[in-house]
Amino acid sequence: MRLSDIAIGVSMAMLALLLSYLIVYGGLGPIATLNLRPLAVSFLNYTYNPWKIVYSAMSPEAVTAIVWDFRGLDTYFETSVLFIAIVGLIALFRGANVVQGVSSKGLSIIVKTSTKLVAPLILVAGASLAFHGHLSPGGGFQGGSFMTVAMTLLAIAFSIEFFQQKKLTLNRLLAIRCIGLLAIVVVSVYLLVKAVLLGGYAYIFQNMPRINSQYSMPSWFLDRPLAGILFFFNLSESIAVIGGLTLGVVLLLLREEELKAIIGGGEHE
Amino acid sequence: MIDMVLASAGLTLIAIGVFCDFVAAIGLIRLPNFFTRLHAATVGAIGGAVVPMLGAALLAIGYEPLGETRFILAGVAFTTSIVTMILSQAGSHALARAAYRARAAPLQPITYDALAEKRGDSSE
Amino acid sequence: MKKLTRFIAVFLYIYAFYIMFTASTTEFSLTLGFIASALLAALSTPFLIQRNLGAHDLKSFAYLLLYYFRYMIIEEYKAHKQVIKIVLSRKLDIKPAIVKVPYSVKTDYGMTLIAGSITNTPGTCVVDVDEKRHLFYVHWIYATTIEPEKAREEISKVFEEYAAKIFG
Amino acid sequence: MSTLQDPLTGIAPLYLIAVAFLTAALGLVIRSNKFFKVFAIVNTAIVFAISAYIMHKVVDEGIQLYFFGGYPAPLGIAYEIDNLNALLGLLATSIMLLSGIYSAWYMNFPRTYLYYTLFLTLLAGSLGCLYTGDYFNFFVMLEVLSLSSYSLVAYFRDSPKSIEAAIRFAFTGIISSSFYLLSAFVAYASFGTLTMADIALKARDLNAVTQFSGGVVGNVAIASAMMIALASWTWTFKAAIFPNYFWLPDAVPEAPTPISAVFVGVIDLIGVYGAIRMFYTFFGQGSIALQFRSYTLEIFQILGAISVFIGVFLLLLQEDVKKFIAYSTISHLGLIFMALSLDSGEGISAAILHTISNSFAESLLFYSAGIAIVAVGRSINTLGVLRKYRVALAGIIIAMLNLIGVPPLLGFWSKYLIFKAFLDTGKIYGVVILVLATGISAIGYFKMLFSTLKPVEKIREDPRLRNSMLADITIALCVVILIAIGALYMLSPSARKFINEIGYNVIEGYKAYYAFLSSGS
Amino acid sequence: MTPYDIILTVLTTLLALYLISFALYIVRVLKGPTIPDRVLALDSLGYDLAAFMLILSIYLNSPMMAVCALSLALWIYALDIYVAKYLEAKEVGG
Amino acid sequence: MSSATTFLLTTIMISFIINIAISLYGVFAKPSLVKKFIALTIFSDSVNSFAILIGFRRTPLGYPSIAVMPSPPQSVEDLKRFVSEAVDPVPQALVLTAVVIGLAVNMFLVGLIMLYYKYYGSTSTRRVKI
Amino acid sequence: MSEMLPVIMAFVAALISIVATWLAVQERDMLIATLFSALQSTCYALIYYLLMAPDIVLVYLPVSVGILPLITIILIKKTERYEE
Repeated sequence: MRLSDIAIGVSMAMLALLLSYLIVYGGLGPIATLNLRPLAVSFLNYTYNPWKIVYSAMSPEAVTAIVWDFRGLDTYFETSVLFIAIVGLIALFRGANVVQGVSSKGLSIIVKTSTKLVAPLILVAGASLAFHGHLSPGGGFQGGSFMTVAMTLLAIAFSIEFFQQKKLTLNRLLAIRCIGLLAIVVVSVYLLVKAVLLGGYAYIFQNMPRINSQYSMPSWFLDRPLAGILFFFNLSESIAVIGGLTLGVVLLLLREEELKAIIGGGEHE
Repeated sequence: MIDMVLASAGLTLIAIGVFCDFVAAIGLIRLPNFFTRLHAATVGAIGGAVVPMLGAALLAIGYEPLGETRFILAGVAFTTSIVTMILSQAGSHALARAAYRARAAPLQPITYDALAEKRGDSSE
Repeated sequence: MKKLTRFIAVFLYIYAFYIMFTASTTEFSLTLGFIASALLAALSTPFLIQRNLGAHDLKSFAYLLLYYFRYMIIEEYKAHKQVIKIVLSRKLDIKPAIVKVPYSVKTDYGMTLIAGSITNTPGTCVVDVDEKRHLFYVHWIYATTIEPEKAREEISKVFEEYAAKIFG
Repeated sequence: MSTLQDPLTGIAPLYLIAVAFLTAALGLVIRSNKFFKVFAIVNTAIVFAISAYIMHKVVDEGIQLYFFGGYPAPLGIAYEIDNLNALLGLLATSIMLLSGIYSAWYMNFPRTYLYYTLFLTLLAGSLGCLYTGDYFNFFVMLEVLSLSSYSLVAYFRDSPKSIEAAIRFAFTGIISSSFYLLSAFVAYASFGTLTMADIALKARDLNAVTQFSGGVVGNVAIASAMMIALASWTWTFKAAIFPNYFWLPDAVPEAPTPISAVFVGVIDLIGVYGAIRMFYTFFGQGSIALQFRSYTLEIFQILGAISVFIGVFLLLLQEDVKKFIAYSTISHLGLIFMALSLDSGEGISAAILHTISNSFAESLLFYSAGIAIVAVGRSINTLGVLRKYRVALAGIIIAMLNLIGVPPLLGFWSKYLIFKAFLDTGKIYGVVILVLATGISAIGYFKMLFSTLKPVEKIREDPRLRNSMLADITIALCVVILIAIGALYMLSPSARKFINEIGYNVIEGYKAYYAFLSSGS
Repeated sequence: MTPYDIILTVLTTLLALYLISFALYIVRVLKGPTIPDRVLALDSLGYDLAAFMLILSIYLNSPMMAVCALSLALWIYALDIYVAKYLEAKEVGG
Repeated sequence: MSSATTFLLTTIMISFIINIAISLYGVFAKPSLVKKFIALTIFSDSVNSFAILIGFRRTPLGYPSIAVMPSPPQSVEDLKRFVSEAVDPVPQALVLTAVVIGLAVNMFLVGLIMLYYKYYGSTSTRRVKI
Repeated sequence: MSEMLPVIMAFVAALISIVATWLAVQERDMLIATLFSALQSTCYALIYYLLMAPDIVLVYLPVSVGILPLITIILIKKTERYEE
């Protein structure tokens, strides 16, 4: 054991002690009391509140309501962080492409068949999570990552060529990602644009009618609440996530030969 | 009445599941090598997971205090059990094959190995 | 027409799963599920089904259900009993071996059904498949025989009968 | 909420991200590099116009608010823009605009749409950090900013060094932003809110109750100390102050030159801004964490001083132009931190003015040296090639004079303000450090200046050298801006008043900052 | 005592019993001499945990949480085939 | 009873802190970049867990319920009952955001480490000064 | 009891997660370290479940048990398995 390791260990122990001190002396507030924080009570009160619609998201699911409506801005940028990571990966491996026919056989036929059978089921389960994001636990990202399971399972069980054969090239995956993201942008400014065109007033990310603005998204579809932008956000987010995460995984799965071909070129200064 | 029947059937299945789990865990500890442990793990996956999932589905239908949403639980439990049945066998097969091919786990003790002649031949 | 029957089969497969999974009969959920299942079915039909479907497939579906119940109750019970006995006995009484088990179904699904059934019954586990020679290599915890045909008799006869009926 | 809020106040970062999405999508269709250059510059210019408009509104009407989704602040996310935010936002966008024009000359490679996507998200991240009024939203924007900057450091993936620098930058960056996240959780747990103004209110008045978030929940004193301790790690990291300074001389040289300029001009600014917000708006004078805060400020003094000396001494040793500029930035950031931790309005004003001067001057150095780097290489001894490029040479000279602090350039006035702030608070050692640092770094600057006299024979064959008009325009613009601000500060009493009031506003004006909390209907 | 109380009591006992087998699985995960052993134990742990979660959602009276079980079952399978692919193939993507 | 629960929950929180310390030790002290990466993922997970525990509560009836209404409320009483039983949704929403951000950063980091290995032939940082 | 049992389970899971983290950091074989981190993630998922956060479980399981081990395994395959 080196001296530096011991020093790091000691300083980490000190950090742990400090943070424990913070907890034990109530820096985080009481743990597990009967009363929630007042802000949380406000959120729970307004998440589905037909009697006070100017503060409400009209979604029975409080977490999704906070994620996509009350704090929609956070989530908008969070999606863009994922987007930046994907673009960064593409920039790292720019020029790389899946080459077909380089000794790929995947796993055994039993695994392939089982995965094949289950993949559509996982996809539809993910879609259901995205559809019901505002009614039950789940949402856009959950649904999208559920669907990504199916894609990664296929990529591993068959091989990455599988996507190439199914005409899901890297560019198309990026296109799917961008379509989803642009749909998010459109939904988030839809009411604002509408209000500007009609000469009224609306907020960015507006969902239900607000104090100064009467415009609103649909809050009910057939026999269940729709929660306006929440549903559309969930839908577009799941599309975006499935495109983006699959693209990222496929990029990381690129073979040695494919990677070797692109690096060491001459793009600097 | 029918509720009680369903609920007790569900509870029984869950109890079977607990027992199978226990056996599977002991088997995983006791059995000598990876390939024999595979069988104990199968007990854990089918008897210990699929059966109690079905039990949970039955119990949920019969257990009134859960309210209307209990059918969601039943549906999810049933679908999960089916998916688990399809996937657990594929998973153990994939692991066994990989362990055998990569020689990642010792094969002993074994009385007869029909695959030995095929070993090293990766023409497939 | 053939394409349509295939599409409908896959669609029903996905949509049935969706309905079971959500377990809700609201119009909202059913409508959206219908759209999603139709889309997914359109995407995955050529990938899932290669052969033509005929009228006998309804019968084979009934067989599948029958098989499921029989399998879950009888076969699993027998196999579990054996392995539980082995695990709980004081001295581990095992005779592990990898034996060849031939099979005769032609389709991938039938083969997967047999292999899955073998693996899912404790005591036997498919280690490898030889598709050319139609052989499973099965790891058997208490091998009573190493003869391929006898092993087939003991391990996979029931599964194969049903697999032949279900997937041809 | 009697008056309607102006959507332009909140749209800038959102718009930039949307444009970035569009850029990536268009990149699949359009192969022309020219299109993306124009596209990026036009959009950056639009955002520059928006930020100028916001600045104008802030000066005219006071603090600007925007409630996203129409939710009043503790319930939703609000943008709160006062003098400080607006000024720094204008600074960030103008440097980004310059860098955008410069990139059009510099980035002459295939697939530039990836570069411009990351460029736009970088600007979005920094603007979001500056404008946001929400403690957690700041974290998200910090990640947008950091991830784009890691990607841009690694953009020249063909050089092993840039990958290594990006890895070091990313690891430390992730840890520092995780600490910030932890502090955000502590803020929520203890103050029961995430809106900055709400925290500021409750840190001063424990019995305050607001409409949606009620009163405080936990032991606020410990929580504030913890927040300060955890977040200070992030500020020192972003601002490249002593224990966390090493990423700057690592990452900056490996990034593309326009991005290096952004690093020293914009990203450091976020650290400075965050520190000011934390120490004067949340936990300012009269707040609960007074004692711990004053300790931390003292520590910041020491850390700033150490950074100054690290900067000036290591600067003398550098052979690499980009590293030279990076260390010079570290020394100036040390000075800025010393000024802002004086706990006086003058100190903050001085820090802000010095940030402006430093950002423009260091960026100008990068823009000018960039031509030499393309032509010959990164060695400091081959700057003589700039004798062919008169504009760049002028840029270097002006920037150096500014950094040394020669009147009547802006650098002189900012150093003078720092000097005065030190004197007024009775910290004589600060004056000594300021003078010493200026003297020592002047040696380095003059060394660099002399190297421009040496003629250079070998010049690379590079298509970019044939037409350096865009680079010249950038440098000229930057020089004009630098001189103009200096002249403005010298000649216009209202500009001087504006700068002097920023510090006062930050310290005393927190009341205006959270006044809206009670005005919500 | 209503029948539902009896059900709840039995469930509590069964849930507590589950923990024993989990502990044994974890012993194998920590001890397992080879990698397939560990994965196998993790595998069984995951499937059982999925069943456990389903039962727990009855116990905690919130049926909507049950979806997590499907997610867990799927991902444990995914972990299986990742490791299998790692051991078997020259490239994970091949 | 309730004090025992509080004690256990506090211990759980301290266990997260211990995990933070251990994983940070792994990030700083271990030379291998892959090990650093694994430790980093554990670190960010532990930071997130912290928040979930903050949102936990007790209810008069015993265990709280999730922050989801089974069906839209019909009256104000429904809403009141929901508020008195549900856990705090805010930390969950924050953690959701943080998890996704962590995933994004980690994916990018893996790409970087891959290229690092391509150039230096090793993932150790002791060879190269770091 | 109805209140205590889940909390006790969460407590046990937290203890196991400490052990798993320690082993993951100490282990020289990266593949095994990945498995330990998967174990730790599973424990965390159980804790989240017991703390009534199904949304987080649904996002955490795919990310931490699914995608992160995958990319770690890819990374190990592409680089080196044993720490020096």
